[in-house]
Amino acid sequence: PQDLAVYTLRLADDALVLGQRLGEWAARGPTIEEDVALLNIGLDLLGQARTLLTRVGEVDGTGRSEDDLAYHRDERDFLSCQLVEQPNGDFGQTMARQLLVSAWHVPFFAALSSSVDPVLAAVARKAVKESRYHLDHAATWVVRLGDGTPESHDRVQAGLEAVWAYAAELWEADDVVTRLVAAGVAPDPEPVHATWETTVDAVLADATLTRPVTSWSPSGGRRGLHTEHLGYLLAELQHVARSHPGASW
Amino acid sequence: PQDLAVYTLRLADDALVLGQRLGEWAARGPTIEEDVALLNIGLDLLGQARTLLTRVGEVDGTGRSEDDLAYHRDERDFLSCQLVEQPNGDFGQTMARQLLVSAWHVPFFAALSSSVDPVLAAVARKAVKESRYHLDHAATWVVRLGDGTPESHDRVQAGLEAVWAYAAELWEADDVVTRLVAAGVAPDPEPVHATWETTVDAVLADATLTRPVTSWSPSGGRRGLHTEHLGYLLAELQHVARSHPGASW
Amino acid sequence: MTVTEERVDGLTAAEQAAFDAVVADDGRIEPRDAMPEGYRRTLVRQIAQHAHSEIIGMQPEGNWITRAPSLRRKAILYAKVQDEAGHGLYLYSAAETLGADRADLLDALHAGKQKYSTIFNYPTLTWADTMAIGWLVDGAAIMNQVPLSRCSYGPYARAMTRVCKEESFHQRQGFEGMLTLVRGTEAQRRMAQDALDRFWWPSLMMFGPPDDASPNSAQSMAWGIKRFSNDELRQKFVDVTAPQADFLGLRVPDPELRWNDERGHYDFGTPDWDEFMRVVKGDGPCNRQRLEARRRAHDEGAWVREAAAAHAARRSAVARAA
Amino acid sequence: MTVTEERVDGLTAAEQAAFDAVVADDGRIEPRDAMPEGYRRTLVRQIAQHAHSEIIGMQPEGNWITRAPSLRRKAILYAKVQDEAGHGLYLYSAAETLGADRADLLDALHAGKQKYSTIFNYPTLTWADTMAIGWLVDGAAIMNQVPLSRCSYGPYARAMTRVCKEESFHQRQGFEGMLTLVRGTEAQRRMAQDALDRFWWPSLMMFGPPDDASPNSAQSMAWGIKRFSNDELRQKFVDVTAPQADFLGLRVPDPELRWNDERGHYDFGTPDWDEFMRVVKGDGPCNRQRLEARRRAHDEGAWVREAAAAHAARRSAVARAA
Repeated sequence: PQDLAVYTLRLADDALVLGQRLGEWAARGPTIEEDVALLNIGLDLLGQARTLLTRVGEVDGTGRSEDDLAYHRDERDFLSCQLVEQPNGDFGQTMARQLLVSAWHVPFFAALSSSVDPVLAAVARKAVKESRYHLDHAATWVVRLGDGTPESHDRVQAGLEAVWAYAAELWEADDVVTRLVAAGVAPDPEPVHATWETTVDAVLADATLTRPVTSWSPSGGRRGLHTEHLGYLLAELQHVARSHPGASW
Repeated sequence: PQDLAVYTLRLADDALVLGQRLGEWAARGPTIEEDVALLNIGLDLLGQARTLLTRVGEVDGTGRSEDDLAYHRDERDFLSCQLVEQPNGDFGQTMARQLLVSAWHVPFFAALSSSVDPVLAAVARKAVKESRYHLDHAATWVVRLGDGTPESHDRVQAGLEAVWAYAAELWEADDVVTRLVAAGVAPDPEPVHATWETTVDAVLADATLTRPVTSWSPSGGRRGLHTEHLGYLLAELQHVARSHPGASW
Repeated sequence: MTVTEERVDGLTAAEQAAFDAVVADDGRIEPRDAMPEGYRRTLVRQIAQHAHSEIIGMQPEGNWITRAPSLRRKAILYAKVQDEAGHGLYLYSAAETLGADRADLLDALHAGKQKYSTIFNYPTLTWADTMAIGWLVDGAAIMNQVPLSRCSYGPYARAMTRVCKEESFHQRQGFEGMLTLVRGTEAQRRMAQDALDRFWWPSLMMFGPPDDASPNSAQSMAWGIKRFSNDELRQKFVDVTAPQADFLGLRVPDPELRWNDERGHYDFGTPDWDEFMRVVKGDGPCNRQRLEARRRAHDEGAWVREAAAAHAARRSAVARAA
Repeated sequence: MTVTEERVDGLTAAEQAAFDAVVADDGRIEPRDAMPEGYRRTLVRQIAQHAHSEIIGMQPEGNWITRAPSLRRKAILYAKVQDEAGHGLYLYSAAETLGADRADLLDALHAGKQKYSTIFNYPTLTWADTMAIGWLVDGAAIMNQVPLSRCSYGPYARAMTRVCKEESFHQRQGFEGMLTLVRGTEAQRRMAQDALDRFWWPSLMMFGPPDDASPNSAQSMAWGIKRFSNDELRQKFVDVTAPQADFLGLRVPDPELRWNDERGHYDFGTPDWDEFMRVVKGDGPCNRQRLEARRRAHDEGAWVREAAAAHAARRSAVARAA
């Protein structure tokens, strides 16, 4: 159950943090349609986070609520991957980040749908549908921008370079993952990773973008080691809630 | 004493909020000399804020400490003018904002030095020296930028336009001010304002900048009505302190 | 060979008669129907202003999206702001049925040539402000818009039906959020009262100037666009909202507010119409900030829109060549 | 007429002898003195790296300036970060006495051609990290730099004297900040332990690779630049710091750490030199972020520096014409 709590919290925090980043786009999109789309994706992720956080409080025996977990944990207790906390940058960078995440989410949630854990399986069945839309949206934009104007090509390539290295954390398998894979709770990251590679390569090719090459593979999010960006995100997320201890909203 | 507490808090919050804004420049200045200068000015302001906040807690009878007042008041209880909470913008805008504030501080603190309140008078005697340096620094930069390149001229002009209207709050006189002027505690804002006009006009002329014209005079900071920028500043300022109620640092 | 017939306001006498008949009969004018030029212009201006209000209206609430104090409220706020963008889209589409172009309308907004509701020029300083906006501002909007769902121009009327349904949902959520605050801690209750204090009068101003200072209203009524006068709607809003404030245990910041048994309505004070005019003219607390934020989003998105256009052009050229 | 004399490393035999005599006598080489080219190059590289470390070192601590949890600590942090900028300035000046140019050195930093201390490529994730940096990183820096205040190059030695004085002040403030944390709440104590856990090994790496993998050290020692070997300094640091950790009631994250009575020193484990090499080569947790932030500050400041130069040129032209 401790493994399950940790694993579920990782998924929850990924969704919470990325949902928060997308919320920062409110009323700032390049078109009104994108104002709708970015909040829509953010809302899907927020919904996933809520279900998963609630589940964490049940599984780990603490009985903490979704709000306890979202608002009253400190940075070092957040288990999201570093990719999702990276700043939005421009629209191109946001779409590049979303492509890397959603190209993971689609095969990941598809595989998680047959988890022996009924709650994770149920979350995954809903999330896989949502993620397909997110992937389609991000891929469409990455292609449009990559194969758009010279400026947009350069911008989305730069955005991709800025976030690329962080993707490796998505398929990192530590002991928790290994044990849960063996138990049939978590999907094996390797085939999911293979699908990610195929999807991303196809989108980049269609977008006339170059796949970044890097020697660097940052890591640590799954153990609560983050980039310095997360602290500011949490200050904004948590300030009001922490200012009124015990209050209901 | 309630008037004195309110008046002192206004001065304290001006210094606290502007000091925080200057702190945002840490390691981001256009030269290393400016990294030193911006933090130096920020530190002077922070020092003023600390003395004044401590004084507020004595005068208002609550015994609140400088930290109680800085970290545990909400946005609507901050009495700083709206000018100081305006975002830094680029270096030109930061210098334009600083010019407007420091051109006020110099004659203001000079006049406040003869306040019948011994604490305000003592703070003012120290602050007037600091403010002369701040004014000299800001004026030098506004002139350099205004009379620099076409780009710098346009940028600092734009920065000036962005903050100009907010200056009017500096010489606003409500009942609190009027009563304290009558009591010899606060300086009459009018002669201070006249000096401000002379100083600023001279700097703008030297800088070949145009004095902005606006029909707008925003107001409210002295009653706790702020622009939407202050809330984010406070979230950052207060998040850690509020996360550890009762802790000492 | 066509005989040139005399036209008034763009219409032949027969067309004008047909138009008048539809309006008199409470029917719907549709995009392909002939309509007076003044009617078309009035509608474009009104619908655009309405659409702009939805778009600008995302800002004061969007301001709290990253700071909402519970995940449930955060989700509600995402959905609400998203709905506002959606309303903007329907409304620009409705304007386009009258021959307007969305890009032109946005340009007019950005240039300050077209207006949006004055209410969005007030800042949201606390979480309670977002709840007060749901309760009061969506409440006032519904009061304005329900009659518009019976307005004579079909596409606008239908857009209003949909918009009102969502807004009454938002209004209930806002009221429920206020209720949670007043039943919460002392700090929360104070926050709620403060929000009401600041948003009450601006909400009353949402219905526009008093009838005797609203010269275009009569024509709009004759055309079946407007169904009630500004003052009628304002009275209705006060009649509905004052008891809600009582229920919340909050004090409406109007010493003149009291039930008048004789009139069967609440009496209430006069909004500060000077303030209203200042805000209309651009000198409200947030006019500059809102327009600047809107322009910045538009300008920073230019390269994205250009890329999408270039990409679409290239792909359709490829498709044609194939 | 000048006779061309044979020069080795830029020096005549007489100059070399004079240089050697000063170094042997523990004297100071001054900017106008003749010095071997290798000596000059080594010093420029080392002083520049040191200056860059001060400048980049502003970032991890600057990261907490806006979030410091008390005003007293905030003031201390402003002053500390300001001191670091000041140290950078002295050090670039010291490098300029050797014929280097600050702008060129900054360009080399921005291009990734010159390094800065690996320690600054670790993130500051909590408030305690800034205190741990004061305690450990300034502590290690002093250990490195006190001997440099006796180094053979005068301007560098004098800069080090001033820098060390300020850094020992910072070190005491950092230790005192840690002490406040360990005497505080359980959450604060955990935060302090976590900071030590993360900063201990990177601090040991600040002294550079082990002596047997540090090929240039011998020459630097011969030139009187370096006074102690990397391993000697590392040992000294552990000997001083381990008891401080005990005093704080914190556990040093090294199972091999224990006092060795025979050696009169602490034994301790081996740092992860693979990690060290990765960080040196640019693949530490924050290398990209630090350089990118530094470049951004520089690039975004370009218009300001250009304006200052244009203004100075114009005013001096006016002065000349007058």
